Amino acid sequence: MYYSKYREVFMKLITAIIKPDKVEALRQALTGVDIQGLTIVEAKGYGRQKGHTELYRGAEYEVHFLPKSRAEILVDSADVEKVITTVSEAVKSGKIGDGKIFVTEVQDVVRIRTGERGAEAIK
Amino acid sequence: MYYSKYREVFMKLITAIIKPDKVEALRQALTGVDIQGLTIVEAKGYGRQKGHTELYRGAEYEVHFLPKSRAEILVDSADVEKVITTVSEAVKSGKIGDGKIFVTEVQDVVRIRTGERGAEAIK
Amino acid sequence: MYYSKYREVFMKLITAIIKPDKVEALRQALTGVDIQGLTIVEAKGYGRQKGHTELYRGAEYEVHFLPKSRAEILVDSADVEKVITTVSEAVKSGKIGDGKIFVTEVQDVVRIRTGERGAEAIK
Amino acid sequence: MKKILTFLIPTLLLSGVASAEVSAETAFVFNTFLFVFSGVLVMFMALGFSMLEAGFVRKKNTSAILLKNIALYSVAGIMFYLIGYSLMYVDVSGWIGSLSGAFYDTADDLTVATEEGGYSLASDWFFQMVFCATAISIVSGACAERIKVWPFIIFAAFMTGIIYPIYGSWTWGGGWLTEMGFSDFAGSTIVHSVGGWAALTGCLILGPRAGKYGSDGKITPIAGANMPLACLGTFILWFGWFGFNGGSQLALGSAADASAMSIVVVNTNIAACGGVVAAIILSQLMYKKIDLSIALNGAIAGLVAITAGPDLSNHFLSMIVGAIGGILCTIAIPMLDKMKIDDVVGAISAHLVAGIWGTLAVGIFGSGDFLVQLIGIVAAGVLVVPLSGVFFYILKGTIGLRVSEETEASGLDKAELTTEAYPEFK
Amino acid sequence: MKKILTFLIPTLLLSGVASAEVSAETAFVFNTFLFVFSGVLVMFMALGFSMLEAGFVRKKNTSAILLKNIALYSVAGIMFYLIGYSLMYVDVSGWIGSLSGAFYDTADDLTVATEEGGYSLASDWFFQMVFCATAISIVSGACAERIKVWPFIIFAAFMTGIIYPIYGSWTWGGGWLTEMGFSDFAGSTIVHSVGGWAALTGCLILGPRAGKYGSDGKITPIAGANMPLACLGTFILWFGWFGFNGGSQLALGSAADASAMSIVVVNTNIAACGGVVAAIILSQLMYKKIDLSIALNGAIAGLVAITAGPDLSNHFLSMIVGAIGGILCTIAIPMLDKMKIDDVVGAISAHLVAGIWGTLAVGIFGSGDFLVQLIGIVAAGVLVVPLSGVFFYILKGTIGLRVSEETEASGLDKAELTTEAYPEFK
Amino acid sequence: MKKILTFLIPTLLLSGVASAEVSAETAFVFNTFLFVFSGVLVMFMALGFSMLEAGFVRKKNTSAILLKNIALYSVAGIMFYLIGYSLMYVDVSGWIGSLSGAFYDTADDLTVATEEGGYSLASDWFFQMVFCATAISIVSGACAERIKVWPFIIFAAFMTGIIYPIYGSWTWGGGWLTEMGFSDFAGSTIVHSVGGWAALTGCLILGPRAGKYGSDGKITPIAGANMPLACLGTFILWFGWFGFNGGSQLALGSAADASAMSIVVVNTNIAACGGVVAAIILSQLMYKKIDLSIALNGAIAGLVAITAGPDLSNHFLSMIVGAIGGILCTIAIPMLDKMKIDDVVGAISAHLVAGIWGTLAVGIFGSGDFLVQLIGIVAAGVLVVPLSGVFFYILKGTIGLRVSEETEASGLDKAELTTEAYPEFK
Ligand SMILES: Nc1ncnc2c1ncn2[C@@H]1O[C@H](COP(=O)(O)OP(=O)(O)O)[C@@H](O)[C@H]1O
Ligand SMILES: Nc1ncnc2c1ncn2[C@@H]1O[C@H](COP(=O)(O)OP(=O)(O)O)[C@@H](O)[C@H]1O
Ligand SMILES: Nc1ncnc2c1ncn2[C@@H]1O[C@H](COP(=O)(O)OP(=O)(O)O)[C@@H](O)[C@H]1O
Repeated sequence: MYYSKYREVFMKLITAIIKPDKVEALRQALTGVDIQGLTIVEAKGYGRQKGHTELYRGAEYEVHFLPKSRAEILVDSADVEKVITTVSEAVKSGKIGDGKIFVTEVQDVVRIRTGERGAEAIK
Repeated sequence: MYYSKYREVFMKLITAIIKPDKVEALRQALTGVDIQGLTIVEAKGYGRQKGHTELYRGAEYEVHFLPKSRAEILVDSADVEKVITTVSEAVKSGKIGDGKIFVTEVQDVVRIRTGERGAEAIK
Repeated sequence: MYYSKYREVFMKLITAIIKPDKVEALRQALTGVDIQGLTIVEAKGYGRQKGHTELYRGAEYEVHFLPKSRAEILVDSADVEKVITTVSEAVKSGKIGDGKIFVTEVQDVVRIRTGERGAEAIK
Repeated sequence: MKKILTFLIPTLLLSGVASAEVSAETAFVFNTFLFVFSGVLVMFMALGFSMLEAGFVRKKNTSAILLKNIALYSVAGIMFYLIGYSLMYVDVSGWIGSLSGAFYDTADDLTVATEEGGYSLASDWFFQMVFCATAISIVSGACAERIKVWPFIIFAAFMTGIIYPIYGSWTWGGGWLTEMGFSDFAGSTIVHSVGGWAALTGCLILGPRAGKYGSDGKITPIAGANMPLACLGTFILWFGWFGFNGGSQLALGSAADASAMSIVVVNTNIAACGGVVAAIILSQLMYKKIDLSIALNGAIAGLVAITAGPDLSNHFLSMIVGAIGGILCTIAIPMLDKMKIDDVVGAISAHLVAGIWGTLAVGIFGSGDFLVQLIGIVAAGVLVVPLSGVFFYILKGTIGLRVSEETEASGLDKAELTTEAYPEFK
Repeated sequence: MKKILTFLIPTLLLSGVASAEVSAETAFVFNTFLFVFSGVLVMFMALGFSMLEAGFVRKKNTSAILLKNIALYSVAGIMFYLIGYSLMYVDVSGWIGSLSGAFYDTADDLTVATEEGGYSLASDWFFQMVFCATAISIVSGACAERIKVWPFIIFAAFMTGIIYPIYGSWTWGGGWLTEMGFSDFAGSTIVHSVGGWAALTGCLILGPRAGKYGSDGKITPIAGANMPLACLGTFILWFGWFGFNGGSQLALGSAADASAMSIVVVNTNIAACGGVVAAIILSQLMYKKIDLSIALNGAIAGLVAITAGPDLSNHFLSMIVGAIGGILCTIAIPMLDKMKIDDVVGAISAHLVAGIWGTLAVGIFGSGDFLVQLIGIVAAGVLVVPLSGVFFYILKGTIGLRVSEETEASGLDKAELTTEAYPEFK
Repeated sequence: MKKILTFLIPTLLLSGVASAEVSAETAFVFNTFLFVFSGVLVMFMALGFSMLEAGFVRKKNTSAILLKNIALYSVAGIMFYLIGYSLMYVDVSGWIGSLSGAFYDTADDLTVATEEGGYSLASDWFFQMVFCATAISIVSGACAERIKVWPFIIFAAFMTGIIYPIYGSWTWGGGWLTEMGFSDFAGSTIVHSVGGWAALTGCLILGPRAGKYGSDGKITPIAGANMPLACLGTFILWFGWFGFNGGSQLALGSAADASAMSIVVVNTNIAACGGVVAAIILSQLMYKKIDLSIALNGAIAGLVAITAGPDLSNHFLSMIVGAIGGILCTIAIPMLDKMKIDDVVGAISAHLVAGIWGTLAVGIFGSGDFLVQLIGIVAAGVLVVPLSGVFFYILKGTIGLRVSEETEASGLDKAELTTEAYPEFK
């Protein structure tokens, strides 16, 4: 059984599924509120925004998935609402497919270089 | 041992590591049980299925990682078992390397477009 | 509604953001401590390590993101500290950008092939 | 470069003085060089096919299609040397040649009289060989992504050693079709339809790629992985076609020949232009968007169409012949899909359909007789389909023809070759 | 290969006996073949441009640029046939030709007298056509990633049917610039600057790509997606340029012509070498690192620069002309960026700037008069900029010229074509 | 195209009348055009090497290898002009030429007598230069992914200005090896082995790429990133080789020459076919799967092997010579790995090993003396290894030869160039 010293949980992981062309806006917005780290992964998403029909050599086919970027931001619990607001504002277009943000609990963080643990590791 | 009787958390994140050629089957199966959203990332996996030995220009080498797809599905807690069953059935071949499903708690979800929060955001 | 006080969780997900050229070292180190599974995704990261300025056709531009690999390891809770240490040692160079490890709670794991659940599924 | 033409002012016609003016040996050099030059261009078409096909398959089957292409060209070079050339051209009885010319001694290379249109036998051999290789190139693309590597290589040996040379002997070898007056300048039928028939046969016997046609009649297109390669291949083919058609003038030893070759080159080019423009406009009309892959096929179809008669005296007509080729090809592509014939690169539409059209066009606009042209076209199908079909079935029944489902899913590169095409590109 | 030269030992000079030694008809064949051979090489440059441009754009616009390239070449082939050639060469009044030579009958192909430098009209037509296509190729690259497909194709028709032929009639057609003594051997101005002026006009009217220039003057470079393709294209252009310049000797029917053509080929090559080396050194000095894309542009700039006078008798001078071309191009690239002129492939720097330099160089080192050269250069700009500008504005005001913001963000391939270039590559 | 051969019926032999029939000036034009045509094909091989090497390296080193290739060709063009050609061909003492021919005046271009096999000096210069560039192309591939860009460029200048010309003067320049009777038609040794020796020396001094050879003797193969590019490069080389070998007939001014060139072309082609087929079969036997990269090397090895004696009168023998080349190459690749010699593209196996074999083969099947051939081969090694070795060490001791560990890990493109090859492809 793993019990972190930091079991009262001071950190959250905020994951945002956004449109790929919003990554740079996201980064700038986060820097603006002093969040200095994130990790991006290319993804493809399926949701209400339903893809579209394409034609190739005369045959119709459906493209179900759309390109998305998946951003992860480790934050201090205190910053969660701030980050949600910042991310939402930075990437929102009001059109379907803007994406989701979800929050999960993080029990510990390690900065590999220094061995720092917990909230220290993301300062 | 999954019996979270704790019900203040209404959402879960189901992550499935599957074979890449099962993505379309997964999407169709989820649509069949009315789950209308998922996010896919290309991955490579290492597990019991041990990769294989290849020859290139006469030299042997081991390929340790195999291509996998990583699917994330945000669901209402009530749907967890249904989704686990649906995913399992859709992607199972019975052969080693079929992959894993794991469940984590989600504390909040935001639909960026509307600002809806919680379970509303994934309806 | 952010607090899960439910603590009988036996598995953890350890996520490590590392430099891409450390993936093979990571795999070998984990095998060495008998952890026989991981999933890798290509990522790009932004943190203290600030990217750099490039010149292309005479124009300067900033590269903000650096290539990273994102490794996920499902472990028994008992193995968390061992894995953190192993991963840290395997990938640490002491230079900025070595990356982060973070730990989250997992409520259930399924091995798709057999239907095994919980800690059994990652044995 | 300064060019002031005294255009269209008729002066002394050359034809009368021509043979007196170019010495026999000079003509020998010209003719020989034409074969070498054109042969080298046509050889380059092997690369054109390789790249076109590598662009149209999925990443996981790319190394396999490249290997098939370099192998087929190599096998063609050897088989046409060992038996093909001789079967096609030496002691042709009307229905087939003999093996008496195999292993010919290059000491005889200069023995063809130079008084009248002499040329080096070796240069001619080279030129004929690269045509033979073209025919089998057509098959590899159509059958891609599912035919096993070794059976394909064996089929290539049979095609270049036996099938192509037999039909060739009926036509260019001087056999019964030539005697009947069949006219196919550079091989719309002899090369392209023959290849196309074999491709069609292969596609039918192999069946479509997994997942392409749903049981409900729904078609799931499988997009080619790399359009720049497909475009590269198409332009290389176009480039090589100047040798294919231009060299088929077979002589450069007089002003009349040089002029005729130039006209062939211009017609070849403008037919391809017509094919491209027609395919672009038609794809826009049919699909509301331009389909690049169809535009590329249109170029090939235009080229194939003009190949039977690039000696038309009217360039405008050549443009029309090419444009109709492009249109037929554009229409044939979805039709084949409806018939569940899965041709990965559009080879049947571009080579067989346009090849038939081009051969008929010689009977309409050119010097050919329509009925004879039709007989020649049918003869190709009647010869090639059963011969290649039986051979494919023999392969199927013995070493197997199609890869396993798992191999198809994971790709031929991993299963049959050691080398993935793009190991680093995710 | 054994080569023992009796080097530099003057023997009998040929010039006296030349015309007596090559028969008129043999010369006709040589001249005609030179046009065909060179024309085929220049045709291949269409592929060079396609690949170069496909390498310099982003993945999402790759199919569109490929389509534009194969379309422009096809349209050029048709328009130059229907009207361009005739406007440029037939009954040139001094300011423009006529349409009387359109649809010429190939029956007249042999009618140009063979006594003096005869050649097949068809071969000449082919050679002239591929030059016309080159001019419009230059435009497609500069305006890439934002110009709509159909308006571009329509502009290509106007450029190859009207703009290029008019300027061509002033020069190679024998019009007023030729009478004044303007000297442009293979078209530094006639092809490359003309294309470059149209490219510049297009870039100005279209405006830069979204995101390239910040309001604060900051430039965000947009890197090309595929350097191997860009390098492939560059080498193909270099290869084709031997036909471009070598063929512009326009005759191969005597030892003097053959020798002159060889000198042209050597100068062409060494100028490109000079352009590359200069661009590499300069980019290293300016940026502390070598810029491959600039080295590739350097090759083109060297080639463009020598094109006006590749008949220089001094190879060393040719190297210098090419090197200066490479330097000017390397300097022009960031300067254009500072002026917010967004040229995706460096076409303006490599074709217009180096083309102007090369044309002037003929007035400095070669046989041309500096002032006349300047007049020719200015005349090109004065003709092409307004003509193409008005036409672009008409397109803009009617069917629109530039894609929408959304299309630009998501890529032209998805919006205007059915085919993504690399559907499987993430 | 209609072809009815009066095959194998000996008629009047030409050789007697040949010189009388082609006028001296016509022969001059033919010879000159052969050099230009072949030289252009060989120039294209620079692209072949670029693409082959770009396919065999990893993505992160792709721009660097492209830059090296365009730079080496440019440097070769300049150095061979400034000193190489003169050292190789002018006033050759037996051991080296002089600098007296540098900066030759093109006014003398026509001065070689036309009575007997005349040709333009410029055309010959061009043809010789592209051979010189080929030799250094071989080095870039072998030493890829770790040699610094600038030291490589400097080495290229030394190789093309000094090393290659010295050995060239011993052989084609008429020096002591030629006098001894050494026979190397188009340069199996003179170009390919010389390049191969320098490549071997470079690989030994540089050491292998990081991670390739484990301390436990385990080899970790490093797969090339892009097989279509490797295949493209191979086919372009094959295409260019028709100029390499065909042009090395050095004359086209008679029927005998044209015939001989044709035979060379056929032998060149069939040797490559043999090399491919042998490599495919052998890789299947050795590894249970076909290795595409080895098949591609097999084509090159077959071509290199036939290069010393492509004038064999027996095509079958040529096929065997090529096949043995392919086999030796296939065996040499893993052997070099066992010796921890890390040759990124297989250049040593394909150029040095097959080059030695081909040169010996002339002593076995052809006109050469086995012992003399051996002396020539050894002489190449004895000259090139120390000369290039010393020069590499000087570079190593001064500006450094190998990139740092970090640069090697992150890729040369980022460290030494501004341009990544595929910035958008993850
Ligand atoms: N239930 C879900 N689980 C995981 N990812 C989802 C889910 N629903 C949506 N997504 C992700 O969010 C993206 C946007 O969602 P979508 O429903 O299309 O638009 P919106 O968020 O504007 O309602 C999807 O493409 C997908 O990547
Ligand atoms: N402990 C683990 N942590 C993270 N991912 C794992 C773990 N074990 C397996 N995986 C992922 O699941 C995939 C399949 O697992 P594997 O053990 O090969 O087969 P199976 O699930 O059938 O037993 C692996 O390739 C890897 O991506
Ligand atoms: N707050 C964060 N949230 C998510 N990922 C982060 C965060 N901070 C850093 N990272 C990831 O870790 C990588 C390394 O972090 P960085 O701050 O550059 O160096 P270090 O971990 O050595 O301090 C980053 O490139 C990024 O991918």
